[in-house]
Amino acid sequence: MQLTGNHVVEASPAKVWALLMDTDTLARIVPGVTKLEKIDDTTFKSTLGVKLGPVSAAFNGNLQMENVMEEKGFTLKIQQNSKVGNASAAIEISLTPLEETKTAIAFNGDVKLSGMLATMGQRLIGGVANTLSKQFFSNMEKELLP
Amino acid sequence: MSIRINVTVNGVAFSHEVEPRLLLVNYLRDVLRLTGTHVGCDTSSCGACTIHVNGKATKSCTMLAVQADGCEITTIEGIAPSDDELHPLQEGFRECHGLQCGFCTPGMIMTAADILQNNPNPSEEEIRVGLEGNFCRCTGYHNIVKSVQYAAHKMKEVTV
Amino acid sequence: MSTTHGLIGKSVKRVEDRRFITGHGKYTDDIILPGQTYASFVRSPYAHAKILSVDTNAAASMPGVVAIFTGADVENVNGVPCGWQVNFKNGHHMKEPKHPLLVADKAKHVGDAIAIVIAESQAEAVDAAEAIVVEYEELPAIVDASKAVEDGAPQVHDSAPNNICFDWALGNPIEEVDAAIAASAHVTTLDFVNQRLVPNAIEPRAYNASYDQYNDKYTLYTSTQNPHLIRLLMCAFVLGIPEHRVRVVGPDVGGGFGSKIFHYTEEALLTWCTHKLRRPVKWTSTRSESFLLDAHGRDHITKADMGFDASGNITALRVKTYANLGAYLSTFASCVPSYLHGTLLQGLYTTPKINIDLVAVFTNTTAVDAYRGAGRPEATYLLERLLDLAAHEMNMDPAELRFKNFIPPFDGVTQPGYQTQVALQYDSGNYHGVLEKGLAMLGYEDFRKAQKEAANNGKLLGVGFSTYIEACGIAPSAVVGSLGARAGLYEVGHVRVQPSGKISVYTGAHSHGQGHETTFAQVVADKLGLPMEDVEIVHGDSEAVAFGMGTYGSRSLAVGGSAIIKSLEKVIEKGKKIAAHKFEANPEDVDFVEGRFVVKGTHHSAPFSDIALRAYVPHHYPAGLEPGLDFSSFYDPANFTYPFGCHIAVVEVDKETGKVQLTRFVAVDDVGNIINPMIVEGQIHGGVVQGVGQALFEGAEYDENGQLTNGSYMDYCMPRADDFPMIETASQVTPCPHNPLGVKGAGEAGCIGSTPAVVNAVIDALWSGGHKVKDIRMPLTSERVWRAMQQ
Amino acid sequence: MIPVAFDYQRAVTVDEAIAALSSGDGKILAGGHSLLPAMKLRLNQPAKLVDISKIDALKGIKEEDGEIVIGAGTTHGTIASDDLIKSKLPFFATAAALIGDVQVRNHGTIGGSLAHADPAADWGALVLAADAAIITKGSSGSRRVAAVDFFQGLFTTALEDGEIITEVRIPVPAEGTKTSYQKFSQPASRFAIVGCAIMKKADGKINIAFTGVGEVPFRDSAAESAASIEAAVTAAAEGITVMSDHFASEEYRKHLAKVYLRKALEAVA
Repeated sequence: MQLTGNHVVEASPAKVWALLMDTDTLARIVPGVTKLEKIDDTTFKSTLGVKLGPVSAAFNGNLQMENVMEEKGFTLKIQQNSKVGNASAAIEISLTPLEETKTAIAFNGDVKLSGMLATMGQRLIGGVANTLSKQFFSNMEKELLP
Repeated sequence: MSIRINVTVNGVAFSHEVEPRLLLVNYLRDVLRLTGTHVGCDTSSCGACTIHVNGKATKSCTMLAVQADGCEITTIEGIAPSDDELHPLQEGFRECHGLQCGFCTPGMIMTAADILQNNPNPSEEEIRVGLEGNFCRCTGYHNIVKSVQYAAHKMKEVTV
Repeated sequence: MSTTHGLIGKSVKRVEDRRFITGHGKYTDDIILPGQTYASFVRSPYAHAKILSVDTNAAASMPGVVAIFTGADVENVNGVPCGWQVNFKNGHHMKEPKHPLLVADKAKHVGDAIAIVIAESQAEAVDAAEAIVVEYEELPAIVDASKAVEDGAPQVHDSAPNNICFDWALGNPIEEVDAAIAASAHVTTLDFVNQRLVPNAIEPRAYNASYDQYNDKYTLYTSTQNPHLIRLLMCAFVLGIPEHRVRVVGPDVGGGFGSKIFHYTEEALLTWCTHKLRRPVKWTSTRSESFLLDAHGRDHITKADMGFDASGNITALRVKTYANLGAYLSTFASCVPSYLHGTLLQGLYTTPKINIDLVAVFTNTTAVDAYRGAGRPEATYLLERLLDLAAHEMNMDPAELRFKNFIPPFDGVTQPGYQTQVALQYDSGNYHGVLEKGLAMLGYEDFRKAQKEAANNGKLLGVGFSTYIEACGIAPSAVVGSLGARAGLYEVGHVRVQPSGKISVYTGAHSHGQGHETTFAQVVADKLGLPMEDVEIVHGDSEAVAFGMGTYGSRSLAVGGSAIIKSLEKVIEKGKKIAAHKFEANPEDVDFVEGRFVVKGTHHSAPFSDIALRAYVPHHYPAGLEPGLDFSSFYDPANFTYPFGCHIAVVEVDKETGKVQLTRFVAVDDVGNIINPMIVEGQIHGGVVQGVGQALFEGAEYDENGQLTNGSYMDYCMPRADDFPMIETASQVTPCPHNPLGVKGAGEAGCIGSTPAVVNAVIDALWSGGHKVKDIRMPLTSERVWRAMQQ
Repeated sequence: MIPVAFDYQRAVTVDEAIAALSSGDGKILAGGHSLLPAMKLRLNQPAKLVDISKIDALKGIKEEDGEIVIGAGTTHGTIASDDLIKSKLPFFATAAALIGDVQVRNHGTIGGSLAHADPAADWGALVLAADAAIITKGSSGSRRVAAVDFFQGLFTTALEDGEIITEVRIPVPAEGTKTSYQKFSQPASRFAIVGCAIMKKADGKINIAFTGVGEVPFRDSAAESAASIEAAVTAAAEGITVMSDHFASEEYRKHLAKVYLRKALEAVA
């Protein structure tokens, strides 16, 4: 499934970038993260709990950043496994400065589900992705509040 | 953790310790060995597991055995008035060739009994809509509808 | 009910019903054996993935776990075999990659089994299976058969380059067909998909295997359509167990529709496990697993061209098809798109030139095999869609176009059978008859008037036709052998007359809804002039029935029934000898009339029961006369049988939403002689609804990663009671000239004829509203129909 | 299929249920028709179920203080055949009869459905169109949440952890009020692809609500304020994120929303 979106936050690219590069903050803003452990500069081990409607599942896996371009963007590779199926994604995230204190964050990528998640989740996957990305940005905005 | 339940099934009282996760259908099939109630799916869609709980058609795969505590249950094995007689629906299904492989049949009969209980005079359309929660892959439903019509007619005769 | 005569042709109520309507049927999952254990599987969530590791440690120590086996444990066990060999055009054998009982290295479709957990209870087995950790490396998957053959596509099996299992052609030389198409006044071309279906018998597959070590004896209860065939395949080809050590029982089986013909890995694996564990092992598929594992049906991508001369006579048919076989070669997968499909492309028409070019392809999807109709629905769909579309394009009446092209009537007795361009010789047929009858039942002229009126009022009504033929009664062993079948396709009928004159009949056919216990008893009782109550039909147990080939391809009565007739004839012949001895007459002077042995021209006669008793009390027998009245026969048919018919659908299409409502369905079927009209009608009803299911509701949807995205009843749309009107059926009888009952088979007819009729009706409705649409992809969901109207 | 093992506690009163929920990872079991299938597929693995299906106080339909009060534990089947509902809120009866099948309607409850908040469930559109309030209760007492504030996102409601729905309260419609519920069903699950609920008040003001269309059931204020049926249809479902699946793409779903709005408007015209 294609995941595309755009969001404007009230912060400079530098501030947004710093936030995205900070493990502790990231752990707070990525929806459902219960554990995020930095393995190296670009790799994290993660545990997520997703609770949404019929599904309540624990995911384990990796988050990895590729093509990192300071304050401009990166590709986020996600591999998350659970008992009811796995999710993987490659999402390009790019930051564009709008004004001094505004940044447009665009994301574009592909999400793949497997197993029971793929079988049972097809009607909901779009909505779930939307909901999770909304939560992500709303959490980010909370972090950015002075 | 096990929980004691008391249920009446086909007029007989039972008392068992069951795990909370035990589905009612598995209680009936595996504990009481009433295997006429079948499992055809895992999404509460096909209706093969339909029984009556306190007189109402119920998908027994979507109810825990612990939820049935204190309930009156009727299964296909207990719907006829006696061992030597048939319920008008059972008779209807045989007379009208309302079954082929027989796997969906118990659920069909139990659902149809609920339909007729609430509407002794159903139209063809009402029967068809009433059976929307029961799948049959063999009969094309044509003769099932006729079987229910047969039973409706028969039950009216009996009450008159 | 003690009718003794004229049982043939009577709608006798079914004798098997009593156990089913009271909840006392005995299906495999109903059986619990002493010491029972339960199995659960770890299955690949990926369509294509390397298995890097399988960690069973945590699971092994969980409560109730008896054993865990993985692919490594069965590496030296054979895979399940394919029963039909098809060769490449160049003569090479088709590719037959191993279908292992558990995969060790690479998963090739979602649901491929990685490990089996056996535990004391089902819940414990499921809990432990969930605790097994498998590490995968996901590989790119291929789903689409026409893309799978392209260079660079992901490879399902290393041994099958470009994912090709085999390529194959049949019919007239392609140059001749190309030339005939090129010379045609009109060519109708259709690019279409005959989509993949999930069989969905309501009883999920179930197996219970046990081993008695003290007698070295296995028993396998299996939800199968053919217990003997499973025993043969499993013993001889997979496990290497002597067949006499294995009893296979197919008890009551909750529908098959083809999906329970095949030898599945779980049957062999459970049998292997029970030997290891010395305890019975049971597994019942969940519906979610059924969606991923039960062999699917259809899945063809086709381009077809049909040429016509200026007056509408068909000049040629050219077909190019990619058949998706899924990840593994299932038991009969290879013959379905080839010999059960290509050979039916003559249809009912005199088409002089036909060629089919087929490529059978592996993909990372569930295996595809015979599903009600098996190849013949695909052929019928192709022909009947082309015919109706051609009629629209040439502005001709679709019924007229068919009449113009029908093969003239022939009875196969005084007139020869009809030799097609695609290998078969039809036995007997009267194709005009069924269409005439169908048109009369429909009230064709009135319908066309109503349709016009409706169109003027902004309503879209449509009628669709389908005149089909199928090849049933599978089949002459010599013929199928020459086409690559690895088994004979005869049937066994054993008649045991008990001393009291009661009859036990053992048939190798298996009933899973078809009503053999009734129909076969009718045949036997009628032939012997006995009440039906005196006859029992035994089937489904390899220990009781000497041998058998099972039920599929609408063959039970045509082949299995004929085998019983052969044995009954032997019984009567022997009975005459015994009667002759009793009356001191010549055997040639004894007749068997209405259940009595009669000495011609005398008043001497004895009822069947008297002779039966004498057969077992052989006092004062002459030399050479053996006691007993017990005969077995193998019947190998002389030809396939060829049922045919005419199906007509009437639909209303909602202009605003595209929703299709089937308002009428007329089915006129000619299945030869009819033993029990009630049962035949029931078969037609069920088949029609299944076929309409394909047209309007059903279809497996895979995403590009090989995930089945509608693998549950919440998304895979099953036909339901309120989707249908009453079905209007009628029959025509053109007896089969080459089997003793004159029967042709009725199990698949409904499913073969109905699908194109409904699609044609929707297309017709759209044309009536000015939407000149060639094709809408099945199933015809509301959105697809609505989109077609937006163009 | 077998759920993961869990603890089970049956509550006989609402307070008992709330107390049971306050400890541990508990979920409420009402009719069970949303939760149990997910648990059987192991998509959901709660540690504890609190069974509220035997709480009599949650059942029944009555008129009280100018409101129709539907207990959260009332089944769809009861609502479909209730005389008060049929006379005062006929579209509730229509909608209830279209949920699931006979067996599901015998057990599934309005409260369970609302709490689950499936974006394609029927009740969302109904409670929105009827200006209903959802009454919840938790350890800190009762709350009255207007339907428009109840649905907050995909499967997300104003219900807080430890709270249960006790009642749905609908102002008794004035004489002359007309209602309609028009549904286009997903053919397999028979959930709504589009469900359009309309309440036309005696003064002519129209409430329009949709379910199945977006990620959340919603009141369509643009359509409500339109001057004509035509204008309402044109405005309907514009500017919202429309769902898409293999039964109905975004474009087709939006089209259906308009078609079904027209049907509903014509029904109350």
